[in-house]
Amino acid sequence: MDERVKNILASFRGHRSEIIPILQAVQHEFGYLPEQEMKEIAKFLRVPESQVYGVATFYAQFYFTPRGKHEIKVCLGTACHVRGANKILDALERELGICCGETTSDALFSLEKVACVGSCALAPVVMIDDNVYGRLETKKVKEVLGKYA
Amino acid sequence: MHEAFVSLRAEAIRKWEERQQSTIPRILVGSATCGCATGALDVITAIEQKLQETGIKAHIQQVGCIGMCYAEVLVDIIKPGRPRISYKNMTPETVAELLEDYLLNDNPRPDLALAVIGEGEVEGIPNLADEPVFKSQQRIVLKNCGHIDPESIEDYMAQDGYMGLVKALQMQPQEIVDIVTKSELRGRGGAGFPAGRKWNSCLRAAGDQKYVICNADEGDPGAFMDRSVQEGDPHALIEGMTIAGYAIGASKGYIYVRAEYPLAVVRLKKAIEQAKEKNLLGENILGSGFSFDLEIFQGAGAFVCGESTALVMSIEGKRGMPRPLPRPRTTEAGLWNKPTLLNNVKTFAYVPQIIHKGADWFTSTGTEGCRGTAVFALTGKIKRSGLIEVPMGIELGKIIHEIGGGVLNDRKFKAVQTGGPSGGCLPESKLNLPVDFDTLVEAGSMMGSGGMVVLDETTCMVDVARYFLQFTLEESCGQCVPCRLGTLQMLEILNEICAGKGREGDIELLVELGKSIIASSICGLGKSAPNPVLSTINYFRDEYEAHIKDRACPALVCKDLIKYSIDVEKCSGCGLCRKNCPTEAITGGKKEPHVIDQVKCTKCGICYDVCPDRFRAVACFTGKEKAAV
Amino acid sequence: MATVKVNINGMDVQAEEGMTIYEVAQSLGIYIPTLCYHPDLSTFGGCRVCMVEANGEEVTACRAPIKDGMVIKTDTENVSQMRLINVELILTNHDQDCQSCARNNNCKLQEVSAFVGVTPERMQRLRRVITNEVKDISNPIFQRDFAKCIVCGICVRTCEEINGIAAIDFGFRGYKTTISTLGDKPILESKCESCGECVERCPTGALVVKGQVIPEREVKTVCAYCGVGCGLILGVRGSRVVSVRGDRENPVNNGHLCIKGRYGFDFLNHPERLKTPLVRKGGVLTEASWEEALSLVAAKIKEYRDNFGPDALAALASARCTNEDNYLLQKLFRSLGTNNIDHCARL
Amino acid sequence: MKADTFFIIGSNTTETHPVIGYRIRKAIKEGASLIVADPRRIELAEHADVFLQLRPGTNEALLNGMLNVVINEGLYDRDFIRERTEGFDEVAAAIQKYTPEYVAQITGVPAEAIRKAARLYAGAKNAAILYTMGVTQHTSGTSTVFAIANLAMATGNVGKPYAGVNPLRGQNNVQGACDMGGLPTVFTGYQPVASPEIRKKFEEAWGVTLNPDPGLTITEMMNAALDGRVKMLYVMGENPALTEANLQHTREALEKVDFLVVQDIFLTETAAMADVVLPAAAFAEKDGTFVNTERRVQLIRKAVPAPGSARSDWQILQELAQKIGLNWQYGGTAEIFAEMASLTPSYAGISHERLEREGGLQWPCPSPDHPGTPYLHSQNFTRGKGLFNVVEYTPAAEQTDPEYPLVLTTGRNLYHYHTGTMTHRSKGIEAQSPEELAQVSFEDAARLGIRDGDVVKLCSRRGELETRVRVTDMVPPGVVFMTFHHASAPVNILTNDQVDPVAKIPELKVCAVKMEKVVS
Repeated sequence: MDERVKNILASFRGHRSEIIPILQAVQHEFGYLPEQEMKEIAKFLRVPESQVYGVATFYAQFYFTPRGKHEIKVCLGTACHVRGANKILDALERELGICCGETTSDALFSLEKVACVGSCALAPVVMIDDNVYGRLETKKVKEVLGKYA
Repeated sequence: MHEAFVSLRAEAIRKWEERQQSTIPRILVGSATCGCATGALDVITAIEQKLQETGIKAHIQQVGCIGMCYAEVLVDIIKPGRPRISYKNMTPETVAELLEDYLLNDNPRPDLALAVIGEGEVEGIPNLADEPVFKSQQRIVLKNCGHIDPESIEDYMAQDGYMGLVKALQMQPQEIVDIVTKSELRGRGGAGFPAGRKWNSCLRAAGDQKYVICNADEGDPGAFMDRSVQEGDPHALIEGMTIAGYAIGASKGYIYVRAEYPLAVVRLKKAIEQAKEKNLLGENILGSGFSFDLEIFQGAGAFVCGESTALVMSIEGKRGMPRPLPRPRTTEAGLWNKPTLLNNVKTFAYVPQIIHKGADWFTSTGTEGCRGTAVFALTGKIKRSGLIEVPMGIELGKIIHEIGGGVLNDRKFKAVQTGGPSGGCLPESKLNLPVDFDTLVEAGSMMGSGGMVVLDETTCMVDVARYFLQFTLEESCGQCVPCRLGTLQMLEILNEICAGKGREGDIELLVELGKSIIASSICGLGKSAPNPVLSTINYFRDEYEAHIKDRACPALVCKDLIKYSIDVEKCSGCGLCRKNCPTEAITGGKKEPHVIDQVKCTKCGICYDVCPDRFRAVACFTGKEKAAV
Repeated sequence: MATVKVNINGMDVQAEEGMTIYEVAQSLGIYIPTLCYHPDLSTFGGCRVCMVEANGEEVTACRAPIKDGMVIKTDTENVSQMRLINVELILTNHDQDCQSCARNNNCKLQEVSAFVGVTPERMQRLRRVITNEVKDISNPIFQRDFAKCIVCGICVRTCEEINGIAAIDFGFRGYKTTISTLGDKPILESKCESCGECVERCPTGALVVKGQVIPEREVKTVCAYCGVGCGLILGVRGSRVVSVRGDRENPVNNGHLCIKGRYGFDFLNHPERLKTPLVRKGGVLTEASWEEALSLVAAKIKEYRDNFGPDALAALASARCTNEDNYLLQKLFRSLGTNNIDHCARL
Repeated sequence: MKADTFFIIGSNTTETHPVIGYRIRKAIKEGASLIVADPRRIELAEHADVFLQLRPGTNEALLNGMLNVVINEGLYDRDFIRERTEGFDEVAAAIQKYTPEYVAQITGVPAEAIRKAARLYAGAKNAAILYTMGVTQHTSGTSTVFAIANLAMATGNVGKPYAGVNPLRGQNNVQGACDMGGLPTVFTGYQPVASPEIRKKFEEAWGVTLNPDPGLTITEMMNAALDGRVKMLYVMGENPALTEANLQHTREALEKVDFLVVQDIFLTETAAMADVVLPAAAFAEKDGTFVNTERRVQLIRKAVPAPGSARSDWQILQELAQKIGLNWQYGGTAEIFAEMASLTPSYAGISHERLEREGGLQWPCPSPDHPGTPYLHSQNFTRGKGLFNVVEYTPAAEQTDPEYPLVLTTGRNLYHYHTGTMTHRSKGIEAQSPEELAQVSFEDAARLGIRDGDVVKLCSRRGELETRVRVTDMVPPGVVFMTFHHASAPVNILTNDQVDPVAKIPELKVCAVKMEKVVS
């Protein structure tokens, strides 16, 4: 077993209710949920493997393939939508050369949309890692990305 | 128990007073999520730098969101002997300028100021209480937000914090439940279910173990009230939940926080620690014999977990699929089949004040049947977007025009969307509606958790309906047919309508499907998913018809129904549009009129945006070549 | 169990407390359409097709317990409309080439569609949206066709509640909800034991046996594999066994079977089956008549017994033959004067 | 099944008895506890509350260790022991040396786990023990069964529903073959051939004179064949050329025997060696009865005709008997059954007609109005009082040494049945397990430079074979596991034919082997 998973599991009791926190911890460590690790979680919690995967795939937070170094989340909440979030998303797709949900070939950026980051008054909003960029315009997209290149 | 608390409180008040009497200036920076999003952290760095440079001594304090997001970054300065002045839209540059002018040279810079907060007058700066944005507001839940340091339990205690809990611990559980019942508090999660009834049923439910859960899984797009409370006044939530725990006989509580709210988690964790340290939470609270533990459960991104049974499933480590009826009430068999009290963040946050000040105090605000205040996240095409708290029963128009300052860019108001994906759109004719739980439902929308999105003439109502449907479709748990496939079917139809492929009879079909989905879905998510479609059909049927019959999008939003072209008369050949076009669809020589190749054009609208105002040569058309704006 | 009175479609009836509306209706022979209910499994309530009106409210018959005095209507206008739309919605997301489907005429979805009154005219108004076109043919015995899957979860519940394996679960959510293994891998790479319990219960053509042949008659018998002794019902077509299903009336297995019992029958028709006696001639096993073979054996037996005594003979009975076979074998050899009889009980 | 605790020892139930496996898993999901004792981390171990991964061949020690805890912690059922059993005190005294710590040294199972298992088992309301060949295929098999009985009796878990000691029979009609007198010492219903009265009954019914001396067991037959005492062997539906321990020896015996007759449905490895092969009908092609592991007699029915001129085994035997000069005139299986039942008290109340009408019946069923007996020993044990037997741990007959450092243990998998006569010829099943994959631990694989899927050579003191391996955490270091399903890797070439002195079962579960990678 991967030492990292071993350490994570050591801090839990093995109750089924811990499944989501464990998945979160493993994803935090690995950046996504590798299959082998999900199997270990299943064994640890004595939950069928299929159900670990069933839970993981239910929640939007979890990924099953490696992610880019920086995660770009384009908020498509209502306020952002009516204030042109789709244009921002289009611009990001053009700029990065990937579609929403994908990762750049240099593994620097992953691009995805989220339902709402709760910064509606600043719409349209984009989150890169933990930083929120409000009142974004298509023109500024390049500049914002530049900070992470 | 009293004595211990009395001295804690006295100490907190002493410190608070001391700070008010501070001999050096205090600088408060709004640094909740929205503040940070507009650069609050850069502003703080600039302040620190400036202070160091100039040698000015001052306290810098981060505070929660006061709700005036349109004015972020907000910096408040309290100079000894002066009132508190709030400055809007601060940048590292302007803040440096301000510090120099005000702190060194005593020029309060009315030009940068938003308002004076609290007592006192400064020439040229209005008092916030008199400002349209504020004068109709009444703050109960948000009273501490932006005023206290959310990371300081003493700040909270200095504002009567934990007085409600102390009082509650001296009462019988039934007495507390009776006060909540008498206050007529209705749950703020959306449906407005009477809180007292829920508490009572939980108190009466038999069970060795009971749970209190706070639903902080604020998933509605366009809503962030709960986040602001958690970030700006976390102790109010903790106190409310602890009172609830005592009242129903629970020893354990969970706060189910959205994964997307990292700052809220940090603040809550800190607040829980502090409360435990002061014995206001945890084992044998203030020697009363009552123990209550709180745990934070981070959601993992599923809107449907806002539904109570799905939320419970999620905590239990399962897929968040709501349990179909018939099933026992959550108050009787909730988490691990134990009696569970589940309320929204704001519902719990009201409780300490209701206990402290009494039921009558609460019922004195609001309307018959809907007591207290409503908190809205006012966003969209509105001048002053932000978080507002108003008494129940306030006129809808007043919120939009007085508090919100009207439609952005002075465009024409079209509709206001409330209740998020479960709600609906209300047209201008409804602006005189007194807003509360029941009136909104009657008008075909709902309060929901409090999102209020203003839409103007450039918003396509079919597109808005489609937007919400797309959202519920993706957030459906997938368990029941009407929600899983019905919303998909409705969306397919709307997509075709927006693409100009709508068919005769589609509107009736949407209504038929919508009604069946509402009637036969398992949970509230499915039962309300068609609302945005049905309410837009109800109030804006002509827009649907324009799409289907005329193949036109009057708001010029639906890409397949619009066309950009350049007016040869007006084009000066500046080349700006050509340079900015991402698909090289525009051609034309210098100083010659440019032309858009309609095949290459993706209708991104950049040419329209960049064409200088003095030319306005790019125009957008729809339908039978009808140009607009 | 207390008895309660309910009124179904205007008829006053008595039923046992604790029964669901569906169970009561079924006991009265009243058909309520459903797609996700299975009597062996816990209820799910997802198909929303068994809706009925009870005391003026629409409820799912499969989950709602009856209450004393309940007035139930199984065919109101509202109920019919909801059922119809929900079935239509399923059909928009379902491969509709029924003729080529292994489940044709044995399909719960067809049955329910006909009952609720789906018509081509109504279907034409709707848009076709197949959300999942994956076909998993990894298992040599059965295939999974997701274009026919209605996400009723019967297979998921079967695998967990009947077999206890839970090799599959719901995966993803919303319209992307599917039945998945860990990593959404082909079923053969999962913990699936190919017991076929899910295939047996699938209401549509989403799970079907490869190369299925429909039997013309059935014969009840007992499994010839392990010592559990499960009841089988063999499906016969012509003179071949073409299918096996579990005998639900047999208390040993209540209809449940494992991979061997359910799918391990085609050895019967294997070309290598012995069809004629063989006698070793010149070192080679050569086809012979029964008369020749048995005469030889009888002669040899008598020869050895007469020359070396009965204990020069020995026989192995069989843990796989019938009692009657074994009884005769030991009777034969004991009658010849030897107790040299044993079998592989120990292996 | 409503037992609240299952103790499964030496049984890979979910693979060998899958439908019972379903019920165990279901019971566990509904709250039952599970103790699993097995050298391998079998699937059920994943569901277990306590998993006792013991060294192969140490069952007795483990069971004694558990009984030690039960007795020394006062967890035994005083009333049951006083009223229903005898010999407890001797066992209680003898068990003293089997402390959990001592047993841990022998078995490799931590002492604490032994205590936990004992407390769980003894604390249950209804605890059922399930075992199969993992218990019996040892030179100490019989005494291990005694040890199991001691544990069950000490805790009062005998003679009531949902409890007891449940040996699961491996083949569909093992029980029936034994019941029918397919054993060297007994007639039907375990009536001893040595008893003059019994013999007299059968002599009168059959019209022959019967031999009073017990016959040979299969292992003894092979030895007798090798030394020329047995000249002629008649094999009905068995495949000893693949199933017997120390195959080389068996094959030599089969070669040696003068005249070999095999009656079967395929040309098995044994049939291929025969002088005469008689084609038999398979289960779906004939009538009769099977007896399952619960002693339930059930009817099987002919669904289709047998291929070619193949016939039911009983028909072949009847014709042969007639040719030998016996006047057998059975009109069908019901008649045969009736004759048998008339001579067998425990079957006396059963008939085809009744089975057809009522479904399966569990013997003893002494009269036509008797409902059958779902569980034994409810009032009394067969001998009156249940006898505790002192059991001492004896190591397996063959131990590892520097030359043969690994323990080979054998068993089955889910997909195949026995030597695969039927399952290898079922397409869908064969495709799931087409070849032997000997299970090797990660540690041993690493030490020997073996990777998953490699081919290795395994040698024991008796023979050698080549097989592909699966590297897995199912087996602990030092243990190799193989099935006996695949003729291409016939594991019994390696196994030890030392037998249990009482039951005469060979020690298929333990032998010493060495392993090396085959470089292709």
